[in-house]
Formats: sequence, C-alpha cells, structure tokens
Amino acid sequence: MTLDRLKQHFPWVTLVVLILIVGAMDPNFLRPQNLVELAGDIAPLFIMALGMTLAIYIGGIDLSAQSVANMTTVLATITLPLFGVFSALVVIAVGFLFGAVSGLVTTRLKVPSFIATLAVGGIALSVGQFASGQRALYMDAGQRDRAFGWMLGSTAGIPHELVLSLVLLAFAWFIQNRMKAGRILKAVGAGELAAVASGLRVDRYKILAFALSGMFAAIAGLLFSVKLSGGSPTLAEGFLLPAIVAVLVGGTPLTGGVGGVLNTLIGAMIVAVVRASMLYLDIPATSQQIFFGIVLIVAIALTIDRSKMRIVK
Amino acid sequence: MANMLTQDNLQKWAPLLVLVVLVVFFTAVNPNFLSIRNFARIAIASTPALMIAVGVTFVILMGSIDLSMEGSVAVCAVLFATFFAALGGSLAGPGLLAVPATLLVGAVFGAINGLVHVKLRIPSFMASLSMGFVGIGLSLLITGGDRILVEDPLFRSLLTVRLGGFPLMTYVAIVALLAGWFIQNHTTIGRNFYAVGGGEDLAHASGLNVNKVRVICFLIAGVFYALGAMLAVAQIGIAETVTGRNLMFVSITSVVVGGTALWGGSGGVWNTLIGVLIVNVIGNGMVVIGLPSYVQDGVLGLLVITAVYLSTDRRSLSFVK
Amino acid sequence: MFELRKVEKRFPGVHALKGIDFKIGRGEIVGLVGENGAGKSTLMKVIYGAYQHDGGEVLVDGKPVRFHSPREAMDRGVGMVFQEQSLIPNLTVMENVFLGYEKQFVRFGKIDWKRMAEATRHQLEKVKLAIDPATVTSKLSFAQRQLVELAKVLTLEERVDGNLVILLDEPTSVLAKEEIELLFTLMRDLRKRASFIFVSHRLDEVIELSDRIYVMKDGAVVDAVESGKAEVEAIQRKMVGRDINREYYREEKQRPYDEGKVLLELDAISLPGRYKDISLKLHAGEVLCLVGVEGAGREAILRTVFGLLAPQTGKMSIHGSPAGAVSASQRVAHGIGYVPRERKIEGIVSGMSVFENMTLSQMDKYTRAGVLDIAAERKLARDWIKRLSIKASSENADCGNLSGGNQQKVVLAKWRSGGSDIILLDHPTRGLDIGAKEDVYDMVREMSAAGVGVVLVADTLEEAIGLSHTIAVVKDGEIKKWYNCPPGAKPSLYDLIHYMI
Amino acid sequence: AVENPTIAWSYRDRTNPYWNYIVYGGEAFVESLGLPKSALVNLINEGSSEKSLADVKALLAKDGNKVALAIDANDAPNCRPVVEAVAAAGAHVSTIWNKTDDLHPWDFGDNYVSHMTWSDEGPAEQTARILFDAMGKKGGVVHLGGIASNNPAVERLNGLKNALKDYPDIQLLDAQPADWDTQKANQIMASFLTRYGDEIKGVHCANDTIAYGVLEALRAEGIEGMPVVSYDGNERAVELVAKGEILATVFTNPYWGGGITAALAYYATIGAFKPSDEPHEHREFYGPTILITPKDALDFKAKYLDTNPTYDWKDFWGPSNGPIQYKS
Ligand SMILES: Nc1ncnc2c1ncn2[C@@H]1O[C@H](COP(=O)(O)OP(=O)(O)OP(=O)(O)O)[C@@H](O)[C@H]1O
Ligand SMILES: Nc1ncnc2c1ncn2[C@@H]1O[C@H](COP(=O)(O)OP(=O)(O)OP(=O)(O)O)[C@@H](O)[C@H]1O
Ligand SMILES: [Mg+2]
Ligand SMILES: [Mg+2]
Repeated sequence: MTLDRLKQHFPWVTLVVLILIVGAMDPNFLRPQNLVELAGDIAPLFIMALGMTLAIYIGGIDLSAQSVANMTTVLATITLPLFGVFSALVVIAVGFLFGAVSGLVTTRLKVPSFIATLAVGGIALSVGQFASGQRALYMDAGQRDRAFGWMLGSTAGIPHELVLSLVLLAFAWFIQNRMKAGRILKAVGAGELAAVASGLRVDRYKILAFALSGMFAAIAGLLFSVKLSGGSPTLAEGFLLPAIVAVLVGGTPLTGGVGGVLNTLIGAMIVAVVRASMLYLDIPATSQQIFFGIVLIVAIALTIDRSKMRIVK
Repeated sequence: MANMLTQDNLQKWAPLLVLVVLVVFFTAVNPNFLSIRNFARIAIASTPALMIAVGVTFVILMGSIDLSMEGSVAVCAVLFATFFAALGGSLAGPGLLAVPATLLVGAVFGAINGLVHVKLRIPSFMASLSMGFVGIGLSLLITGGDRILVEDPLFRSLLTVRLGGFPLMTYVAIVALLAGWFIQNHTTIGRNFYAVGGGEDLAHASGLNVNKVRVICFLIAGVFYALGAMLAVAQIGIAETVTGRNLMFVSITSVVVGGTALWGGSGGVWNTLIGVLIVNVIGNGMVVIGLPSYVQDGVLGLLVITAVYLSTDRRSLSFVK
Repeated sequence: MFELRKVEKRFPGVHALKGIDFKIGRGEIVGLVGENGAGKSTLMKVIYGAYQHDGGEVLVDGKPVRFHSPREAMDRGVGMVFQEQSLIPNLTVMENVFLGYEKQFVRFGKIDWKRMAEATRHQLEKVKLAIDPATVTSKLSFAQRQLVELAKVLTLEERVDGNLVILLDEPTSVLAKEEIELLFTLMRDLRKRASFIFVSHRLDEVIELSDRIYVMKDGAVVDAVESGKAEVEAIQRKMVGRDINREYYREEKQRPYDEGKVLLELDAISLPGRYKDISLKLHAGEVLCLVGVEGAGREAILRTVFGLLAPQTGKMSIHGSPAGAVSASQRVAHGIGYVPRERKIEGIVSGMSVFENMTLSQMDKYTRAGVLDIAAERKLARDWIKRLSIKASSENADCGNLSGGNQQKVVLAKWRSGGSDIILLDHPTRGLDIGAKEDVYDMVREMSAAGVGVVLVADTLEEAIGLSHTIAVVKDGEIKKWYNCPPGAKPSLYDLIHYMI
Repeated sequence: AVENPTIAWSYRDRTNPYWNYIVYGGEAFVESLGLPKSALVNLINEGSSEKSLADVKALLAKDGNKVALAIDANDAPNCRPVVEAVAAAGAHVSTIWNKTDDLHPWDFGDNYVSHMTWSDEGPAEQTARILFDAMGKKGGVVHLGGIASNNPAVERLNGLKNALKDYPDIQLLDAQPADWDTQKANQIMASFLTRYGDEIKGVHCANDTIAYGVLEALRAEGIEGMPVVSYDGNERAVELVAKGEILATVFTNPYWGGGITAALAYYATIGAFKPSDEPHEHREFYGPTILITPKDALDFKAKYLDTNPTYDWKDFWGPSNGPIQYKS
C-alpha cells in the first residue's frame, strides 16, 4: 500500500537524489540560479518532449519530431524576413500539419506510428533540405530580436526560455487534465476499444495528439532556431533520443494512459542533470556514452511505475 | 485460382508484390537497374542489414523491441577486429577463432540486454535503447575512437570472390537466413517467440517460462547482430564505433515493411528478407534513376507507408497505435 | 492430499484471501462458490502457482510446498482451466496443447510436427473434438476453444505420474448443454486419477457434481457443505449474506410496453456471413431478446445497431428517422447505449476512475468550450454509486480494480445517466454472481418502466425468457421465430431450443 | 586575467580520426603547461548542436569566467549563442570551422579570441585538377560529398566545379551527399556504377572516410586503377596515397589545430596577450593545408604522422594561412 503510493513519487525523488549526488561533488551545482539556468537550457528539448508525451500518452510514438524541428529551423529562418513575428504562426501551423499527417497515416492507413512518423519525418527532412538549398542559413540579428527577442534573455534571473517552457507545460497540462480532449487521449491510451464503444471519435483525437506533437516539435525548432539565430536541415539533430528518454524517464510508459506532461518536466530535468553530471564527475571522453547508458538504466529502473503495467514488453 | 486471389493471400504476398513493382519501375526508368551486377550491389548492401533485421525480427515477433543493434554491432565489430588481429590476422590460421568468439560476444551482449529488460522489469524499448548507448560506449573505450583495419585477403574474399555473380558474403547471409528460418519454424524456442507474441500472460499461465524465452530471444538476436557486424566489416574492411550507424531505424523499418507485425505474433524471417530487399532496392534505385538527393528521404518515407499499408490486414486489426 | 492452512493473500489495497483452510482428498470433486470478488479465482491461482501466497502454508501429502510458477505446479500434477480463455490465438491447436512441453517431440533440435499432431489428436479425442490439430486457434469457436483448453489440461494424465489436481474456474459458462454433460462425464471418469476443484456460478451444477462445497465470502471460507446436505438457497444465503428474492427475474415487475412508440426499426438488414434479412421493431419499454446458439449472429446484430458494423443492405431507423452514418459516436448521439460482452476490454477503461468511465460517453454534457466540469462529473458518479450501490471506495477509484459486477454497474450507469433510451445488452450478467445479477435485473425492469427499449442477448435461456417481452430466435443469422412473452404466458425452454438448433 | 582556467575542447565525437587528432593536439598543449592530459575537459556533442550549447552552458555555470574553451560549434548557427554565452560569463573562446559569416571575434572584445577555418575550395580544386589530369583530361567524374548543409562539404564541391571550367572534356556526372559516412559512400558508389557504368573515369571525394567506402565499392567490382582523390590526410589515407590507390588528399593538420585553438583561448584567458590589440587577421584566419600526393606521401607521413612534431604553442599564427575571405 505505502510502496504503491510511493511509486508515484519515484521520478522526482530520483531527480532530487541525482541533483544531490552531483551537488555533493560540487556544492556550486546546487545554487538555485544554476539549477534554474540548467532548466532554461533544456527548454527546446523539453518542449519537443512535451509533444512527444502526448503521442506516447495515447500509446503511440512520434519519431518525426526531430525532422519536423529541423524543417522548422529552415522555414523559420526563411519566413522571418517575410512575416516577422507571424512566421511563428506559419511554422507552428506547418508542424501541426505534419503531425496531423502522421496521425492520418496511423489511423486511416493503419500504419503503426513507429513507422508512420519515421516516414513522415523523412518527408519533413526533404522539405527542409529543399527549402534550405542544402545550406545553413542565418537570421538577421535585428529582425530576429525585433520578432523573437522576447524568447531569449532573462528577467530577475529567470530565463525567458524557462518561462516559455512552463507556459507551454501549463497549456499541455490543461489540455491533458481539464479538457475533454485530454480525457479522451487518456481513454485511448488506457483502453482504446472501450473508448470506441463509448461512442468517442477516437481517430480524430489520435490525429490531434500527433498534430499537437508536431506542433510542439515545431515550437521547439522555432525556439532553437531563434536561439541559434539561424536554420539548417540538420540543426536539430540529436533531439530525438533525449526527448524520448525524457518522456520515459519521467514515468510515462510506452503503453500509454499513464503519466503525463508533468512527468516529462521531471524527465527532462533528469536528462539535463545527467548530462551536466559528466562535467561535474569528470567522466573521461571515451566513457561518457557508457556512463549515460548505465545511468539511464538505473534511472528508468527507479522511475517507472510498474504497477499499471501488467506485462512488461 | 479464385481462392488464390483472396484478400488474405494478396495481403500475405503484398510485400513481394511491392518488391516486384519497384524492380519493374526502376528498370523501366533505367534499364541498367536490371542486371546481375546491380543485384549483386544491392545484395552487398543488404547482407549486414539482413542479419540485423533477422535478429530483431525474433524480438518483434515476441511483441518486444530491440533498439540496441547499433551498440551491439559496434562492440562486435571492434572486438572481432581486435581478436582477429591478436590471433594472427588471418582466417587461415587461428584468426578463424575470432569468428566464434565474436558470436559469443554478441550472445553475451544480447543476453545482458535481455536480462536488464527482464530482471529489472524495464520495457525492452528502454532497456535496449540504454544498452545501445552502453555498446557504443564500450566500443569507444576499446578503440579509443580509432578504426581497426581488417585486410586479410582471405577474409576480404567474402567480398571479392564471387560465385554465380554474387560475392561469398551473400551466401553466408543466405545460410544464416536459413538457420533463422529453422529456429523460427522448427525449434521449440522459435515457436515460443510466437507464443509470447500471441499472449504473454497466457503463455506464462500455460507454464512457459516467459522470462527465459525473452532472454534467449535477445541472446539469439545478439548472435545475428554479431554476424551482421562481421559481414559489415567484410564489406568495407574497417571496424569502428560507427560500424552499426543508422541500422536501428532501418532494420526495424525493413522488418515492418516486410509484413511482420510490430505488436508481435505474426510474420517471420522471410518477410524480413523481402523487407530488407525493398528498403535497399529503394535506396539503390533512387540513385540509379537519378533522383535529387534532397527528395530521397521523402520518397523513401512515402514508399514505406505504401508498402506497410498494402501488407497490413486491416480487417483483423481493431486499432493501431 | 492437498491442503491449505491459514493461507493469506494480499494485493495492494485488497485482502483477497483471509486464513483459508481448504482440503481436497484423492478423487474428490470439490465445489467452490462465492460472490464476484469473493476470492475464488485467487485461491485457485495460489494453488496453481500463478500467485504466491504470503501467509499460511500449502501442503501436499502433508509436506509444505510452494509453487513459484505454474510450471512447478504442473510438474506436480496440478492443472488449471482458466475463467478467461487462455489459449494463444496465433498458435495452432497442437502448439497450444503442448505449449511449454514440446521437448518430448524434439529430435536433434527439430520439432517433429507429425508426432505432435498425433499426440494432440489423442488428447482431442478425450473431449470428443474432431478438429485438425494444425488449425490456428483463432479460427475456432468459443466453445471449441474451451474444449481445447480442457484437452490441454488433460495432457497431465500422460505427463505426470500419480495423482492430479485439476482446477476448473467457471468452465461451463460458455459451453452448450451437451458439452457440459461431456465435461461432467469426463470428470467423473477421471476421478480414479484426479481430484477436481470446480468453480461455477450455477449452483445446481455444483451441487450435482461435488462431494463437498466450499462457500467463500469476502476472501474467507464461510462454510463447507457436504454434498448430501447442500441446498441451493442455504448456500446462496451464505454467499450473499441475505435472502434471495424468489422472484428472480422480476417477472412481477414486467409491464406491457408502449406499442405506439417505435424507438428502433430494422428493415431487412443483411451482412453476408453474419446475418440475413433481419427486421424488427423495438418499442418504448420493451425488452426484446435475441436468443440463439453461440455464433448465430446475435452479437453482429447488436454491433450493427451500435454502428460498429455496417449492414450491406437494408434500412435502419432510429426514433423514426434514418440511422445515418455508420459510427458509434453517431449512434450514441441518437440515444443508443451498448453494454458489450467483453466488459474489461470494451466496457470499461481500466486505469481510469469510476467517474471518468461514467461520463466517457457523454462528455459533451460536462464540457464547456472544451473544458470539463469535473466537479459535476464527480457528483454524477457519486449519485449513481449510491443509486446502484456500486462497491467502490470512491468515485476516484480505478475502475479496473472493481469486481466484475461493479464494473458492469458502472457501464450501465454510464448509459443510463447519459439518457440513452435504446440500450443494447450483450451478456450483461456473464460471470456475475447472484447478488449482482439481481441488481442488473432490477435495472432492466427499471429501464423498461422508464420507457427505455432494451435489446438483450442473455447469458442463459432462463434469463432470456424471464426478462423479455419479446423473443426472436436467431439461427444462422436469420430470425426463425418470434415469441411474445407476457408474464405468466412465457414460452418454455423447449420451445426455444427447438428453433435454435 | 585569470589563473589556471579550465581548458575545454568541445567537438563532435570520438569515432572519427579527424577529431581524435584534434584532441591529441589539445592534450599535447595541455601537457606543454605541465598538466596531465586529463586536465583537458572533453565536451562531446554527438552531432547535436543542442547538446553542444547545453554542455557549454553547464561548463560556464560551473567555472564561470575561469574557462578557456576551444570549440567547433557543430552547425554554423550554433556558434553565435555559444560565443554570446561565453562572453556573458566573461570567459574566453576560440572557434574552428562552423561560424556564420555575420559573426566576428572583434565584436566581442577579448572574449571571442579567434576563429580558424580552412579554405577548402582551393585545395579541393587542386585535388580535382590532379584527378582530371590522371583521367587524361576527359571522361566522367562523380562527387561524393559530406552532409549537404555543412560548409566544408559545400566548399569542396565548389572546388571541383571551379576546376571543371578548365577541363571542357570532363563531365560531372553526379554529386550526392554521403554524409562523411563510409557505409553510405560505399552504397552510393555502387549505385553510381549501375547508373553510369564505364562512364565513370574518376571519383572526387569530400573526405577520406568517404574515399574508403568508394575504394571498397570499386574493390568489390574488381575495378582497379580508378583515379580517386580525397581530403583530410588521415593516416590511412596517406598510406593509400603512398600506394597510389588515392591520388591526392589534403592535410589540414588537426593536431596543430587542436593544440593552437586551445592555446589561443588559454593564453587570452590568463592575459598573456590581449586579443583586442591584435589585428583582424590574427583573429580570423585560415588554417594550414598541405596537399599530399604519391611523391611526397611517405615524407609527409614521417614528418607529420609517425611522430607528432613538437609545436611551439605560443606561435599562434606561424603556420596559418592568411585572413578569412568572405564571399558576399
Ligand atoms: N491481480 C490482482 N491484483 C489486485 N487485486 C486482486 C488481483 N486479483 C484479485 N484481486 C483481489 O482479490 C479479490 C478476490 O478476487 P478473485 O478474482 O479471487 O474473486 P473471484 O471469487 O474469483 O470472483 P469472480 O466470481 O468474479 O471470479 C478481489 O476482490 C480483488 O480485489
Ligand atoms: N489489476 C487488478 N488490480 C486490482 N484488482 C483486480 C485486478 N484485476 C482484477 N482485480 C480484482 O479481481 C476481482 C475479480 O476479478 P476477476 O477478473 O477474477 O473476475 P471478475 O472481474 O469479477 O469477473 P466475473 O464477474 O466474470 O467473475 C475483482 O473484484 C477485481 O477487483
Ligand atoms: Mg474469478
Ligand atoms: Mg470472475
């Protein structure tokens, strides 16, 4: 009983323990300012993971997120001079659309999301390569600051990226916990057939979940390209696996219906702390991968709540 | 005859049909495509990938997934090259022992993968993903990031010597594929993969030691990865940390394109053969017909969706995620 | 020979077995009865090694044992037929029968399929099932699968020397009369070698068969009755803890329906392979029962009405207007509710709370601008929990952790509270105990009184006869015969069976 | 000025000989200060700009202005936020390779010490000429490039195109990105052979790892003597040049580059020199390139690869190759 109750809290306990371990090596790490900035720096990855959470929450996965973000960096850089701040709307709409296509392929053509999103990601990548002319592009600093300067910098020590992340988190949390759509996504994740037999338009909401995932991926790409002041069809390489890891370590299992966006916040922080710990623990260059793999195994072993997983596949 | 053309049959043969259509299409655009020499080229590119895909097929049949292949292949490749060099560097001598040693390494790595998954009760997706990082890291530790050359002419004859137009490595792959088929259809463990994929809790209640089956499955997959690693080394003569690069998504895509269900219980190694060929024919064909490089990812995506769409029996599926 | 002493089993939050004392002798048939959730299945699974007890001891021939897995139990001659079907659908019959015991057929690593098929045929003969051992299990009917399961357990006969203990958890609920007879004959024949523990909600069966009957309630054994002294009513009282209404099907509450008001009309709908030329009218307050054997097409008709299947030809109208698009959501919007047979898969979403389940079909009513009014949802759930006396710790309890009967009540509450006036019930009482069944019958009557039309596919013929105003006998996808069933003038079992087979 | 700053190198990965040499150079520099090799902090981005930036931020959070950072920002756009973060922390950074054209060290006072890159167009043009001459100035050539959007990949292809102007009978049949990847190069080359068959008379590769894949594709077909040129000057490639299997490669001296970039950042950090006092050509400059052909391959190998020459890590600009020229 008590253990069962405790399990819910394992993810953040793991996070705190990790932070304390690193803090023991170097107390400086524990400075609130440092931790806040660490959280701010993980923002693009976290935002992508937020979207990924929705896809995983319904029992699917979105492997197109990184390619969509790649494409977005290119499109954002191209459209910035044309539309200014409204280029954000354009790229977010495009991300939403790509996600919706993944959803359509999954629900209508019955191609598992693992494959469907991988394939749609290929299309996004092609669009990005084509639009960029296979070159790295950069934004005009003035234009960027006028349109999106508010995304960067910090106020009273709080990075704006962190604020943006938390706003998006609140938005996603509200959808998940307070809106009809979120309830339906949960039902789809936990028992799709019963959801269908309750007369829910399940397919629409699955498409919505993937579309939102695409949208968040686009926002992540946008933020990243603003941060880097440019775009290229490979700029967001290396986002995908950490984003998935963040979701899973946070305690949203691939089986769906359990966990959620708050968990992903914790998961993303765990990823950030583990990465930073390489520096603080002085892990040699050739051992960093092993270290990451092993810490990952330990973290997942600690964080996942197996009580709702009847079988572990 | 009418019987042959039922929807069931069409779906069963859809992957093969897709393959044939692709071959016909590419040949129509560039007749050079249809030649033994080009088929040999496709075969060379396909052999390591096929071994990896056969390995992961077993895991997918159980309804699990294995994402450790890139790490596993890296470890096996560099250890093979290391053993091989240490044992004299020739297949004609004690160097031959490097082959079983590497298969053993693959088995051990696979078994650890399975044990982490089963003993720590971590979903295979996560366990194997993490083990993939460990594998890459391990190979990095072993090599320090350097590449190891394998230049023994006898070993390289796997690539350079041809029989009937195809290099020897193709035949090695075919033999391994037959072994995979034998395991799948005629051994207890192979049938148990299907049992676990069809209903793990039911299999357990029937007295099957499901955890043991799982671990053995990952172990067998590891052996196939080791084979794939050695063939990859045979193909370019270099063993390095990135020998397995890109194999993860490609091999799983191949398995699914071939018609093996991602949720387990149906499909098998022949499907995987077709799937690997489809993916490699597309890769080769797109260059051969001169598609601009920037559209290739997108076209591959579209073709993959089409292939999976055609080979899925949607009637028996209540839903797909 | 097999004995349990003070056996305890706890699940998170549930004390499932409380100090169980239980004994079974050589060649005995022991009945085990109790309400849903009383702990019968748990007890059986402890004996079978699927669960491990966490207190007390299990003794075989006086020596304490502990089975860590079903495998160990099987090796000691304990076999079990599960309450839920437990064959693996994508395997062949023979693979299922010898799953985990393929070794005997392996030569040089290769399975000898011929010998396995032969051995399987031998097992199938025991249950008089003439099917090809290489058939893929998913192609079998429900009842055939149940017999295969039985055949599978009977492999113990050859595999294990000495005495067997065979556990049967509600094996009869899907079987037809002859098959049940066959099972009972088999059990009696096997007594030379095997003892049986037999769970069923059909008390007459249990009394007919058993040497001794254990009655469980709330995880404890409350009585052990020798067969001679067993009496249905006394046992029921023990199980439920109160008297059972003699008017079981609430016949006295049956009122005539409103002939002037047609809720649902099917006009010659057909779906090749499933049903043909089905026409019917459902009126307000009517209970219309489809009877027939398993696979006669009753379920397909219900699923068509609910929009999960599309008829190929024919017309369907709801409340006088054409049914429109084939989708469940469209039908729900028109006031149709569906209580599916597979309660745990289609009925409830386990992992979601009771209140979330109840409003799942009617979220729009609790949604403003996409935002849910959760307080109102909770209130609704609390009301219905009280009204149907659903046993749940609160409206926030995980629906998957409720017992079957209570889950069923949640499903019914979902449709009733949503205001559906056409309700499709597919085996609504399957696997429910008497107490829960009575509650369901009460609800059916109450719905009728409120002007709701019910299409029922009943668990038993008695139930069908008892509850319905109208009966349609379905055979091979066609309606063969109609009956009116006013109280006091109901057709007999024999009448129906005549047209069913 | 700061005493004993943390010296860090941030780069792509350890799986490639090029980056290994960068690190060896960095380590040699650290040792020249009397520190152990392990004093060099390795930040490995695995090809992810996101991780690259996050690692730098974490390092700055840990050590503040006591950081001397050498970095390849992985993707050109990533350079700006890295430099800005370093400047904001008051630390010092020297960059190589990836930088956008609008970003300049002198806009950041002393904190952005220097940027070094290699002008690849010229050397790639030279290798192309060697290739064309070996082909007898006529026939078809194919190019296998790096990751399409990478700057060096673009420049190396441009070099080839420049050379083509002087060789009217040479025809560029096809150019495909092989992503610096041996396996991928191998497969693309095989496909080229199907598409163009005997028309291919020479192969121009964007780097050595690509060339290895090409050579193996040719070996599989039993094709011998096909002229191939390459880039980077890895040890194995140089050996192949010596044997004549590759006609030319270009050495960019990553060992020196790795050492000197760290040295620049370090000496600026401790105040040994003041970057803002230096002329622009000392803050943005080309690194050295050495063309290696079969004639000089063995000499070259003995001099640069068999033993690493001892460099004077305070001679910042000695071997460099002039100021960076921007094409508008
Ligand atoms: N896997 C489980 N996890 C948690 N609790 C369980 C589990 N299985 C059973 N229980 C608990 O044990 C109690 C007894 O359940 P059991 O399945 O033995 O009842 P039963 O008598 O077989 O009921 P039924 O007639 O419905 O089959 C239940 O009330 C339930 O709360
Ligand atoms: N995962 C679970 N967690 C907690 N309790 C469970 C779980 N699974 C089952 N139970 C409990 O087991 C009890 C009986 O469940 P079981 O599946 O044996 O039959 P049932 O649902 O009561 O169905 P039926 O009415 O057909 O007998 C229920 O009371 C339920 O509370
Ligand atoms: Mg039970
Ligand atoms: Mg039950």
